Amino acid sequence: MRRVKYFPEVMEIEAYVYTAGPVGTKWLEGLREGRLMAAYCPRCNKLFLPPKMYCPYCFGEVEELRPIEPVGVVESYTVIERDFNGELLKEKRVLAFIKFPGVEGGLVHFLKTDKPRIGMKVAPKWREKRQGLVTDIEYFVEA
Amino acid sequence: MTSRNLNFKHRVAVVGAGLTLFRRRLQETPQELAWLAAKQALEEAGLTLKDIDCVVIGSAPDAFDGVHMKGEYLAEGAGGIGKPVVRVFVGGATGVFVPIAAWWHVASGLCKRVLAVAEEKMSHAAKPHPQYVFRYIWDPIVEKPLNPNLLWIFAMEMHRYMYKCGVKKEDIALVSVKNKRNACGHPSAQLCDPNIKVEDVLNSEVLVWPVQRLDVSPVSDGAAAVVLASEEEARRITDTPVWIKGIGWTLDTTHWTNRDLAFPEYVRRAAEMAYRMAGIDNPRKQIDVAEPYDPFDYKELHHMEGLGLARKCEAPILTREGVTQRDGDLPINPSGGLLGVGNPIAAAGLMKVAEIFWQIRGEAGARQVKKPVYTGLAQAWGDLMQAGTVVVMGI
Amino acid sequence: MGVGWFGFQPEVVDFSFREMMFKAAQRAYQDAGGLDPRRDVDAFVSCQEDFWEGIAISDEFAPDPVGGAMKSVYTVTGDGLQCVGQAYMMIKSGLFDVVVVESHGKPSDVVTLGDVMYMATDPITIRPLGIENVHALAALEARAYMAKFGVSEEHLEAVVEKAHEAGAKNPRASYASPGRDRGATPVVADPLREADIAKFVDAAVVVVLASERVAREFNDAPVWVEGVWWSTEFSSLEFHDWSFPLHARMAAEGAYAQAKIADPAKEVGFAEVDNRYSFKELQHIEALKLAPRGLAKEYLLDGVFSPGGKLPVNLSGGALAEGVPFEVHGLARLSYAVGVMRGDIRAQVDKRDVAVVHSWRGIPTTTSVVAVLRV
Amino acid sequence: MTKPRNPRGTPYEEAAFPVFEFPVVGKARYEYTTGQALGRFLAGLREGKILGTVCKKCGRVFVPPRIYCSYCFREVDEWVEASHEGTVVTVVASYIEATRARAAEPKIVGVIKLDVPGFSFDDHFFPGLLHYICGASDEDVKSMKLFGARVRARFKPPEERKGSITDIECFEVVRP
Repeated sequence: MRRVKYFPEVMEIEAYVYTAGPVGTKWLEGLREGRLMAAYCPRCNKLFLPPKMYCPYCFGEVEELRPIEPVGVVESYTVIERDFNGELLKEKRVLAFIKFPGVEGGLVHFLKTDKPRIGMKVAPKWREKRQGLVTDIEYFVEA
Repeated sequence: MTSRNLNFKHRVAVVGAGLTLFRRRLQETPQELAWLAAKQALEEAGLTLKDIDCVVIGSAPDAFDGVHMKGEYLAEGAGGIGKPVVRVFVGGATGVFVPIAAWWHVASGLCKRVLAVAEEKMSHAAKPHPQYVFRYIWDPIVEKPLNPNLLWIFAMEMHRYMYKCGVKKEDIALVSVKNKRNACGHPSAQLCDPNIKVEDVLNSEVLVWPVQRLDVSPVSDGAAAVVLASEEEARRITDTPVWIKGIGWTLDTTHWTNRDLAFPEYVRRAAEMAYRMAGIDNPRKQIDVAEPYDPFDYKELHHMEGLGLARKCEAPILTREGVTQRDGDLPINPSGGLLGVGNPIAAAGLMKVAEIFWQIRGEAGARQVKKPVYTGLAQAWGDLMQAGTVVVMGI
Repeated sequence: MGVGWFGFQPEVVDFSFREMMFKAAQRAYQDAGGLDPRRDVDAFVSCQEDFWEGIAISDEFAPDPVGGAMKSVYTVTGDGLQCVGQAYMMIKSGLFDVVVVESHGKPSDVVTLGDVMYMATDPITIRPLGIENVHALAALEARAYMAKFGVSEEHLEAVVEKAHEAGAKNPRASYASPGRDRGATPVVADPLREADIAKFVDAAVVVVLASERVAREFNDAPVWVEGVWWSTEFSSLEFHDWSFPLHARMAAEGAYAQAKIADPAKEVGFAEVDNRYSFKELQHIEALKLAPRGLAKEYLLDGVFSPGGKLPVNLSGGALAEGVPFEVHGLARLSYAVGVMRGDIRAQVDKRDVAVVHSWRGIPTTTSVVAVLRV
Repeated sequence: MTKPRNPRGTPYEEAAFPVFEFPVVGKARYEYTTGQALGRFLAGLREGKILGTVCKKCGRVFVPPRIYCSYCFREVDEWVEASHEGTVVTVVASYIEATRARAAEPKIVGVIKLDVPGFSFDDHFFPGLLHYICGASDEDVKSMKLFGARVRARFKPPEERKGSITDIECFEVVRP
């Protein structure tokens, strides 16, 4: 009698629906309008990204978002050549962590450039059709 | 564990508790729900996050919130920023396990003030329905291919209990009625119904006989938090600390199709452990108020018997006689329980601990039980009907 | 008091995860001096994550294979060393004498591992980007660290080379291939090449911890946990320090304080640290204060961390040679260190009495655990 | 003063604001290693047998089988073939699907305590399986008539079996 060695299964539902919370929702609405904002904590007098309804530095409540200059600085980047399974990507993709002057935190996003470098100034390339997601910014380009 | 040294280094107290609303859908992110509860607990204790040494998180399956490594994700909202954070997990029993784990954080002397937070956001698993997620709790090889619904196992346990004890659905429905009415005094409650009657439960949609819709607690989003402190710290923080007197938990075998479901032996063992530590030998007399886990109405009865608050098959009788009402001799689930306040899984368990805390401090307002409260108990249950967690608290 | 392991093969075909747990537990109880878990153990802790298992509420399956049915068993969703931390507290509380720590991982059962790992990222700020390879997030850390501290690919090469050399002497290091040429492996997400990224492995490890009183009853040569601490920096990667693992530093400071170690670089004999990415070994060496910040690269080239060096790091080869068995990783580091300290494993190290072990939970977490062991 | 004071949260019914919908179809796929015990159990089903393991120390029989005794913490001693017949220990009637949608017809499911020649079992520990019960109605569930009923496994024809618990179609009532 040969043992049955494997049993296939999927752990899935159709879809998760995530909400962004009161502050995050306002932030996403800003993106939809093509505006980049950061959360503002009045106690710490700090702006931070990504926004949350609490301040990660003093744990107090955060309600306000303030527009920021949409020009960031590349703090680190990588050129992705292969996917998780080791297959070559059709097109190399540049992923970066982008900081904004005077703002704590930052954004992880794609860059469109052949010559990424740390310290490079970048600005968002907005999509025509926006729906209130971080991908309303298609990628960042050199500013 | 009879030979154990029960003179612990540090007595442990609860000094603050906080809750969010419990609702079918909340807009806040899981991190933000955890923050809302944590913030309220800290404020009640008069502390800030700086005062907290360690954080303990409790949350049930990652598959609800839809975040893998949910403990890592929640840490920030739960106050785990540059701090030791651990997430403990015993399925549905997690909520009451959170203060158990927090207890040894303090009792070991390694942490002085601990923030314990439980969160669940079931609404994320929106399509097709959060209940679908429960499909993945079954044995993936010998059970899941039968395409089960979670309610099956509970219906099987309920039916076995009814069969062995000769309990009628009418008697079980009384629990649902009591808890949904009790919930009207709870500011977080999702399902308060001051006018609900036994007939409403008996006429509600039949899901998996003998379980009908009003026999079951709802799908909920929510969070809860408590602050624990060592004796020295607790005395500094408040004049009315509530002591954790006993902790206990047990996991029965995974193979639930191999054992009798009529009596929750695992709850009995868990309770024995907690009672031994708390010096309780007659729980029916020594426990003034209890919050046994009630995701289903029969479960309250089942757990009362497991906890030794009623003899086997006696809980339905006590319920019928009104003993378990808020003004009764043994108030059970004065908060409104999961059936009334809602069931964001881990958060619901910790809500019960918060309720006992407030009952002992006399701060439950409209929900305050009539008899004086010196000692209370919270209990939760989970996994494949195999986990029991118990905390005994007192002044 | 006792350690047992099973697996450490890229794919354990013949045994289910439960059977692997059982086998590891049997060995651990034997190793602890013939412990009967049904009688002698007060509590059991299992370290695992639902999505690794493909089972929601996977702690359901924890009790039976380790002898814990109808006993006090629970799960920590964390690295195995975090379970050791919990067991340490439980024993210190005075309520428990013997606590068993278990962790198992069966990555070979997960068909869509990359997708599962990606599900740990933030659903609002990162998930919608659809990043093709989660290792890219580690690559961001790698570049930030390398740029800040002047670490070059030559240093990463040295880490990889050392791991495979050391791993060649470790029978459970399935991936050890001495002489592996890092430069010949393809770039995955620069600066990380294939050889910089540890592969996954199936394994189970069970560790028995006991209070001093009981440990001496069962075992004449126990290894003592002198300190264990863990720390989470931020949940959101955006807030954390991309260039240095502060979480590992905080965890190390806590563990050293408990163990009363003032100068780790002098007092620690050898270390087993997380190197699931080559650059992480250097970072973690510095975070654990075994080298000043930014200098691990030089010490490395000087041979300080090599087998037979002044302060050998990852005599086992670490995750690069053994693979990452999910949350078992920390216990893999611990069990190897215990083997070396007891002399069961012959390794090139002079000072075997004090060891430090470390684990990180991998991308996208900012959680580390550090334990100090002494004989 | 009623605690909790002003618990917070922002309830909503329909998401009318930006949300992120993340399809998870196919994203978490697994190939479970069945292992020694269940591997052989499934192979047995394919051949029309219900197999279990025996711990001689305590005399327990495990169906579904495992290679260890959950109670004595030792390896089991031998394999045993359970009878196709057993007794219903608990039973329910499901009117809903796993998705929570209403089912077209109620499904009867229960736990079956299996007979194993040469062994006898009490109510506290027994070899048992979860499965469908056929040849009974939801009324038989409600009247509790099915408790204690004798049932027999109805296997699929050999060519349709694939080494799964579903190789048994259901347990058919043979004597109420």
